[in-house]
Amino acid sequence: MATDPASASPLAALELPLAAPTRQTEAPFAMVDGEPVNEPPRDLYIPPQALQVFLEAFEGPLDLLLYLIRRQNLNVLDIPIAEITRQYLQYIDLMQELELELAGEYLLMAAMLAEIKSRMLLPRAPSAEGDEELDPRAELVRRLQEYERYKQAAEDIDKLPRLDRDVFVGQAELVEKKITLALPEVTLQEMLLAFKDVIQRAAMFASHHVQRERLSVRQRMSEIIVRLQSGGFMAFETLFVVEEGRMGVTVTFIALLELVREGLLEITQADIFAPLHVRAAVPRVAEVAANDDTIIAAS
Amino acid sequence: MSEQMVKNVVEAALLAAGRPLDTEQLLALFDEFERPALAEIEAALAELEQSFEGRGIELKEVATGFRIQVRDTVALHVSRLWQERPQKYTRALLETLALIAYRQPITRGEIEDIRGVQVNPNIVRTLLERSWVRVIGHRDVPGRPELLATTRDFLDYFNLRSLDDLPSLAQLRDFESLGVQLEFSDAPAAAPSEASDVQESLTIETMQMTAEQE
Amino acid sequence: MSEQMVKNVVEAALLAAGRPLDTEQLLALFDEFERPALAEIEAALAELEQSFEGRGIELKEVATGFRIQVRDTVALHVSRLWQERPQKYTRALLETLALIAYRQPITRGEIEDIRGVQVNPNIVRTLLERSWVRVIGHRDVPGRPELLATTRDFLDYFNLRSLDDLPSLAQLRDFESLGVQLEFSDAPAAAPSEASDVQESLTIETMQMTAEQE
Repeated sequence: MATDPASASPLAALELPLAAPTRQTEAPFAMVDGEPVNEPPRDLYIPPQALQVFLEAFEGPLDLLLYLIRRQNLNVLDIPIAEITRQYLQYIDLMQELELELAGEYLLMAAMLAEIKSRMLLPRAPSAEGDEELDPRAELVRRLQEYERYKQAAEDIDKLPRLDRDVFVGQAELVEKKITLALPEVTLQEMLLAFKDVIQRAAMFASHHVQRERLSVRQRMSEIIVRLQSGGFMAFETLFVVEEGRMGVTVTFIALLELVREGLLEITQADIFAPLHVRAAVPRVAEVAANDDTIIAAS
Repeated sequence: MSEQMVKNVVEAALLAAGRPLDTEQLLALFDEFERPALAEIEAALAELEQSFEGRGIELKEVATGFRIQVRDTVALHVSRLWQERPQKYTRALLETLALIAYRQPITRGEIEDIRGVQVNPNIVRTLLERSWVRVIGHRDVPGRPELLATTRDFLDYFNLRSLDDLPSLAQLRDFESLGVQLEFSDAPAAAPSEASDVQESLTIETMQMTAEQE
Repeated sequence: MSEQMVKNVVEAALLAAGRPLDTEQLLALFDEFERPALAEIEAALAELEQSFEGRGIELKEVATGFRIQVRDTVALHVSRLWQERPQKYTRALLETLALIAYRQPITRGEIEDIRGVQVNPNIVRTLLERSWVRVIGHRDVPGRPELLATTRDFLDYFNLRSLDDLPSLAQLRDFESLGVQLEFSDAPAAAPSEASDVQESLTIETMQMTAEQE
């Protein structure tokens, strides 16, 4: 954490006029112990606007304190509190003179520094439990340390390669978007639940054939209708596929019966014992009953 | 500056720009002391074009310069990046589909009779477009309404070998999740029967059909 | 689908998307019947990465997936495409962002405690608008202040795959090691010590000496 803030700080440019001469006059600050302390650079001329920008650049009292400490290469862990307090108050005064909007936190810090200073001057008696009293600066040091690590982290983040500053994403033109519509997905269960609902609503459970029939018959019915779509007659036997076995033949047979019953199919027989022929029902008022007679006779 | 470096800058710039760049703009990317000749830029472009061969992108010269674009061969796949999330089908559509599956061949009017409400023509159109349903003929009644049936695509989509793989109504009734005890006719509930049952089933069906015919 | 075709689709999609794509999104570009295995997508990505070697672009994995970006070797040249200087962010914003990134979830009040100043509401708003930060809940204390956390967009923007890739945070020395520091600060050639067990009396003595010196 002990990086020199001057090197990375966005203030770097501004620090020059203020800090460079400062280091000369305040050189004794680094030694502190017992040495008389020089005045801060009161006489140093800084253009008022630059000073204002400079002072405004502090991110609060902790930032200002850190600046004062770092400027003199002091260890955060061992702050000469009296001296730092004095410098801090000078900056506060300056800010007030320049009528900068001074956040209340700055004054709060001034009070805190004054309090620490006075406590440092008092002799400390060990408490009854034998616990040693904490250094009055401990809390301040903790806060300074804590703040400084995030100040550093902010600088680190600022240095990360950043999109559109250091990182450029490759892009190719998609001239013509060929948008296809994504079709909704359906699960079988969804459909079955829908079916259950509609059946319930229609109260059609009294209708036995829905309940009883094998769905392969329905499927076969559709298949037969498709085969007869051309409109002509087909020999009855050609609708059966022997390879399907007895089961298949039966399904086909039931499908044919059902188709006839629903008036979708005509079965004709030229003569008794002549071959049966099947065709799709033609658009006329079909004599359903007659057809049915035929087929029942045939079976 | 090396040929390779010129090519790298040109490629990266064309990809990063998000707009076409002409040779002048490409030249302006280089500092004066390192600036390649126009011919070198053109050579880099030519090489780039060649390096894209057989790949999903291509170099294209348009009015304002060169750009790298997605090749037609993969445009359809890439377009899916912008495909909207599919909406869900409505309850009405699912019911219609289920009725077509269980009661095919069936007309729209018959579906309406069962559902008790009109079937929106869009629903049937959607089902036809999805090729889950097709028109297999017309019922021979006034208006000659279309007969709807499910397709092989329907079976494939729901991973069914045949319609028989759909649960029977009896099974549906037994589904705990289906809740309400449904009322059935007094006929013995016939679960989808295996081959041995067919004979009996045939008899019963035939009898019922006959009975219904008046 | 051929390996080459998978690679072409992946490359073109990454370039066309304008945002990082993860493997799931890449897989979704393919129709079910042609969809490659995850391993094939990963192989295509690996090959792609290899094919970019020595060129001006690279494949980079960030928080939300993979993207193709300009290599830093040519970034300076490419950046000349844009006249405007990239936006700078204020220290206040960066410090706030750093606190949210390293200490998330964190409330505004907690940020203020550490920074020692009020957080300008505009800063939080800016961070939210850039979708670098989002509110992930409320702390269960009076006022129920919002808990702020960084997003994956934040990671993408800073070229990071996860929060672990953030620069490591400076160690905070606790009071005991702080004591060590004080002790050594008197000694010549003071070096930060990592010793943890220190006699407290020693520490206090040193402190008192320091106090007297003022």
